[in-house]
Amino acid sequence: MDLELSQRQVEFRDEIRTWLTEHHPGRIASMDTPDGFEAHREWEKVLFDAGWSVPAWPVAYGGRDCDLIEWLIYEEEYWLSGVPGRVSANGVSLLAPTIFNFGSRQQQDHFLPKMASGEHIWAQGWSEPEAGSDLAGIKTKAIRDGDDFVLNGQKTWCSRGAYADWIFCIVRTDPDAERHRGLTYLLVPADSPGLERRPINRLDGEPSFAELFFDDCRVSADHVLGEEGQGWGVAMAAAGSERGLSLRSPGRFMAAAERLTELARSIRADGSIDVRLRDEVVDAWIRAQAYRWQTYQLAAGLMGGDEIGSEASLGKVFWSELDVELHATALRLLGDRAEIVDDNDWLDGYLFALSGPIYAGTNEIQRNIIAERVLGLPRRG
Amino acid sequence: MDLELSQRQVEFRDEIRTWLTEHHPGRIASMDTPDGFEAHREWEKVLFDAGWSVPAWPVAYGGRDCDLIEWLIYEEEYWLSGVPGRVSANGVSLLAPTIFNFGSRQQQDHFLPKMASGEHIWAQGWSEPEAGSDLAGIKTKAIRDGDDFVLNGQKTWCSRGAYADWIFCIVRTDPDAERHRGLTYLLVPADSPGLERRPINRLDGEPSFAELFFDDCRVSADHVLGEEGQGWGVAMAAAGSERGLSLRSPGRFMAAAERLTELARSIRADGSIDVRLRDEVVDAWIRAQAYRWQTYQLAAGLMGGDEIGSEASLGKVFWSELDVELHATALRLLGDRAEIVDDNDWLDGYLFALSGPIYAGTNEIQRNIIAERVLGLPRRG
Amino acid sequence: MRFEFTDEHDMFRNTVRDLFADRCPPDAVRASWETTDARVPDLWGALAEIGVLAALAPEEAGGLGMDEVAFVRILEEVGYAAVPEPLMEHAFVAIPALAEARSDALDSAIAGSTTITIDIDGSGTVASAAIADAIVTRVDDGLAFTTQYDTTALTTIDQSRRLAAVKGGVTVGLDGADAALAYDRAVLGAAAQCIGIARRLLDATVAYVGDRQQFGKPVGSYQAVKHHLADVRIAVEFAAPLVYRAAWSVAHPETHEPLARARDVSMAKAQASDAVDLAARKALQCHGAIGYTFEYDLQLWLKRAWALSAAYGDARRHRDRVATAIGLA
Amino acid sequence: MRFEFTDEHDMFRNTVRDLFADRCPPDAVRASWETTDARVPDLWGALAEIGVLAALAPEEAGGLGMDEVAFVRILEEVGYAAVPEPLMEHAFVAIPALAEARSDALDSAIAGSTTITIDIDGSGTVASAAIADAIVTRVDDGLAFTTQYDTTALTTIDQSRRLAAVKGGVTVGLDGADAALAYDRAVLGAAAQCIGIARRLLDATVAYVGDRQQFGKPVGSYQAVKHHLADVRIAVEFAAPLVYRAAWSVAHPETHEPLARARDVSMAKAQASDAVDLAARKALQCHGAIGYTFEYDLQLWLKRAWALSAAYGDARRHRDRVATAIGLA
Repeated sequence: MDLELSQRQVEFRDEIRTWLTEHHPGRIASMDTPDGFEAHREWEKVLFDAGWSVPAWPVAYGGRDCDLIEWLIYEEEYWLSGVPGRVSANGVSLLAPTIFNFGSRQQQDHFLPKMASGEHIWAQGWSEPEAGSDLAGIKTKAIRDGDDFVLNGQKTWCSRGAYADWIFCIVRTDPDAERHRGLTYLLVPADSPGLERRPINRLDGEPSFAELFFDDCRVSADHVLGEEGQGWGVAMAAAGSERGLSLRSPGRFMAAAERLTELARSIRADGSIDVRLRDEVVDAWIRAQAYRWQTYQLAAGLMGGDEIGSEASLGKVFWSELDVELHATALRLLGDRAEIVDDNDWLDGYLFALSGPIYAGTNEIQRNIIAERVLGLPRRG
Repeated sequence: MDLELSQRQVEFRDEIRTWLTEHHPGRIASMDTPDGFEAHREWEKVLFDAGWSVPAWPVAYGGRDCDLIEWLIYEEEYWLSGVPGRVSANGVSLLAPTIFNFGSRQQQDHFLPKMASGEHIWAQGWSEPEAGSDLAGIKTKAIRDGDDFVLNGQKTWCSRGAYADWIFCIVRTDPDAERHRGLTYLLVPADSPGLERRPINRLDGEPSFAELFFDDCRVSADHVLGEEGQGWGVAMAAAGSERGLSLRSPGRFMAAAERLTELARSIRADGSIDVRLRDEVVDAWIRAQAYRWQTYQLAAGLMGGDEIGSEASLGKVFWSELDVELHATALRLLGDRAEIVDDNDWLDGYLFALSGPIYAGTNEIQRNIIAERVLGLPRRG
Repeated sequence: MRFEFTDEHDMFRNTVRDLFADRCPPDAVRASWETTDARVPDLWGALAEIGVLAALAPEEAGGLGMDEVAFVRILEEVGYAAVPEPLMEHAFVAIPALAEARSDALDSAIAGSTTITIDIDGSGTVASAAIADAIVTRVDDGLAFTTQYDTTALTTIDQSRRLAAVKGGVTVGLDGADAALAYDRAVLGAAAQCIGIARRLLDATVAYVGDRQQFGKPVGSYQAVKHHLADVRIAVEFAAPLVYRAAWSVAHPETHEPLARARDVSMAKAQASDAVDLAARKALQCHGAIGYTFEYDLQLWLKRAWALSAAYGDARRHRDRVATAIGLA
Repeated sequence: MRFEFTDEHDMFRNTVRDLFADRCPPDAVRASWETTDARVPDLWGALAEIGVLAALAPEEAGGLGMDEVAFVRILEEVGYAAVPEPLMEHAFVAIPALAEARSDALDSAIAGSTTITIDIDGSGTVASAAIADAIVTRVDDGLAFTTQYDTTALTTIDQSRRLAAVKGGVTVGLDGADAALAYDRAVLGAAAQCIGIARRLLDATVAYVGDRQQFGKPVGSYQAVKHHLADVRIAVEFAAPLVYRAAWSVAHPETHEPLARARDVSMAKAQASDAVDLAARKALQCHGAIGYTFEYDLQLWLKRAWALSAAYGDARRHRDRVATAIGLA
């Protein structure tokens, strides 16, 4: 047990901290607007050129070969600095681990550097209107025709889908197979003929998602990730990382808790903070710390050879509900100002947080997983 | 709509209020001790002699023919006065409505006056070790033999069962019938040969329940309530009243909320009440009021001919969870003193309250009922 | 003592419910978001016509002399339909204040030829200010009547609130109007709307989860979903009677001193705010992703829930008022 | 940075776990309730023998010089087994204080020939006072050592706490002992026990609901029960690392100022108290009536949960300490 940063880790932290301070681009437009999307892509390039876009990747693909602890330190510094969010998150967090695990050498060499540099921004095309948390219900068909697959069907809730360059999809290549069988993991260029994208506006009217309509859309069979028909297994490996470490690093919540604390301090300066709200702020701050230390413990296990399995569901429930409550507390602190949209990052953050208990498997499903696979309760009566 | 007491209601309220003040017996021992049980029986007699033990019953059986509103007023005054609790509650609240509905004239004439006067204190013998909330799983057998039934089996969680005079049971008179069929509602003298009672101690060591062991115990067939084999329907009618108005009148929670408020005021006098705890106190006080007014609304509906059905589950969840939280707040207010048992009515009340979300159908089952029968959600997927 | 609505209460409520269903469907609510000064077509006049605007005005002033108990059920319907007009402000707060002050402005308000909103704490941030002709404003310990003011629209999460910053204007005092009573009316009116919003969120969610399939079964057949919605049903069940009871207190000053009235009104708002907060949270969770979209109508009630739960004091603030009333603060 | 226990940590913990399973089963805990001055047979000596009592004493004083990180996992086992002996008070608080003060009483405490409890706030209400030989007591800003005192037993809900009112006695100062540190140690020790209690409540409940049938299915197959227990698992999962992290802070004064240490310790207790409260509530609800009885062992942990969740400051009080540390109070 050693809970101090090593000399090398301190140097690493100082390096990224200094770099972020010096290169902070200031506030840029929302990544859910056309201009903001491109501004965020620019920021990805700035990060990439300095070797800070994917520090945990091998040097050959633009990374720094950071270990998990360094990556956690990087994330803490990244979010605390207040630089823009990562428009590349879907690709880097969800797709990249799958490419590293299942991609051919050619696929790795082609896709990973372009993902790291922001040349390819990826969106996720898994959900369908009739298959939300239940991925095995996927119906979008991809029928082999020569060197291509021909896609027909519909995807929805495709984050960043309105402006992304590529989409990683799960499609049904064997229409006769049921449920988990006959699925294939396929990488689809967003400008493919026969693919129509229609933005879905979030509660606040911003197009955070898209629907995808495939109408005889041809995609090269070279873009299958893993084996044809093995899409379920390939996807589930990534679902593990979606629920686990890679998508929601503690740095994000530590930074949010810090900002919440600052908000409370600024209200205290007026002499009017309510003890009940102060208590909520402190609780959020403590829970962010709890998430941090649980993650460091998890990371040590992973570095020692443990695998992250159903335990990932514990973190998913914890961070997603912390995120909602943290932002709800901020809105209560803001009082009458909470409902006013202009320059209200907390309201924006609240709307974003509300999706946390829903996506990547609802928290109801996560609790089932915890009960059945972590605690060993009977599956079904 | 008229939310003021009428002149007659005011007079009624003043009459019971005055009587309770004048006849308050002071603190008597717990009804879960032998002496306390008899002291509570004495109190029942005092109430009965003044016509205040069962005011909602017909005059012929010792009541006053009160309507529902008068009964609610009576209950408010009863609990606010701080006189002892009702050792007769199981009989008066759960069994009596069943006797009025299903009992023969002879049964009514025999049992009701003795119940009203405290000569017969009743206990409930429904649950079995393998049938808690699932009454249809009852296994205790009662086989007809001449004018008697011969009982074999085991009952448990029999409240007041250690000292009661009579027990109202549900038994299986047709061993070949399954689940809800073949059950019979039977009244059993507690001193029947072949019936052994064994106290079950509550968390705090008091014998609040008993187990009953029937070993060829003979009970006269005259004591069947309703028809042989119709016990399920007879019992369910009473289960409705258990969940509904008769068992948990608002007066009880209003009185508890008043005492909680007094406790908080006494702490405030020290100048040290925590705003968070004050908030909990106020919330409990408001919820007691909400329960009160919802009950007055329900009562008006019942007096206008409505029936109380699955909606009773709404109240069961509400009062039982209010009761737990109200007492937990009191313990938090007491701070370091909370864990000390001596003269700590709040700790005693907390232990009692904890059983609320469990008995008379767990709150999980109540929520199923609300979802399926009140909201109309699909029974089972 | 009889906690029961009369048949007339029910008929009046049903008439208004039908009117809203007809004239103020979700599309009309959406349309109101497009501008800060458009009205829902034909609605205000129709409300005047069936006597809703005049309901609380005294009969001698041309009103119906109806009581608050009847009117809070109308305001539930305002919440249920997410009506983007200041009916509560106009008919439940402003008109009684104008009547108390024997204001000349009363007649046109009753007739519906004007629309009056309220600035109940004198903050200058006023709902529906741009579509209104006048504002009943808190000034010191009393109320005043403000016209010819300037507005700057504020973008709020619930755009049907049409919040605006108000400046300038011509202000005359409303002598005789009770500012504390006006505040309590606004709080009670918001509570009643919260109940209606919560009922709508619940109804919409029950319908959705009964239909939507996941893993081969209706979402509503899962126990977790059932329990979420049972909790909402319970919250509404026990908040609504407090709203009716508070309305009775407001309607009967002869038996309810201002402190008792404030206690009853604040109890209602505290529970109604908590109920609608829970309803919003559970409705979104049970809908899943679709509830999170702009195109789906659920958002109309979600945003209204967030706004009205906090407006005119959130649950915490009203528990504080109760604390004062019961000797704990 | 490596958040990982060593093999030695695990071995030591397992040795103690086995000892408790052997010498302190539920029957021994029950037996301790019968009197206020009996000991669990053979336990204290065995703890001395395997070095648990001496664990935190410096090596030059005959101790093992072990650190707090290792010892909080022992204290988790104390909670898991509901051990009714003042091991935390003696070995985790008193011995380090005696060592700091270079007290003559240290040797016999390490050897286990005495038992020392603590009165961390000088209140005079002391756990295990009747079975102890001495008390490390808060006096003004420092600590003192009290012997030959009188006790009056108090009946508490968790009778294995053996609380007593203490009067009189001979008191000598413990110069050099850090009273603030001793307080933080007691808080951390209580937090660690809360984690162990919560784990035991969860394990017992998972076992029960997997077995118990209702309506023809195991109770544990119902989604509502699953979600109750998943919530407990989550609470424990995220509270435990804060306990280990706080132990590290206590063990490393060179990098942790008293304010940072207090913050870390209070974070741990706040979350551990909340976790064990939740575990107790859900354990009882999922057991149903049987959990509510004296004869069934669950009550041993329920009562300990209630007592230790509040002892040495409840969650609210410790969030207040964190508020101070992060500039909010």
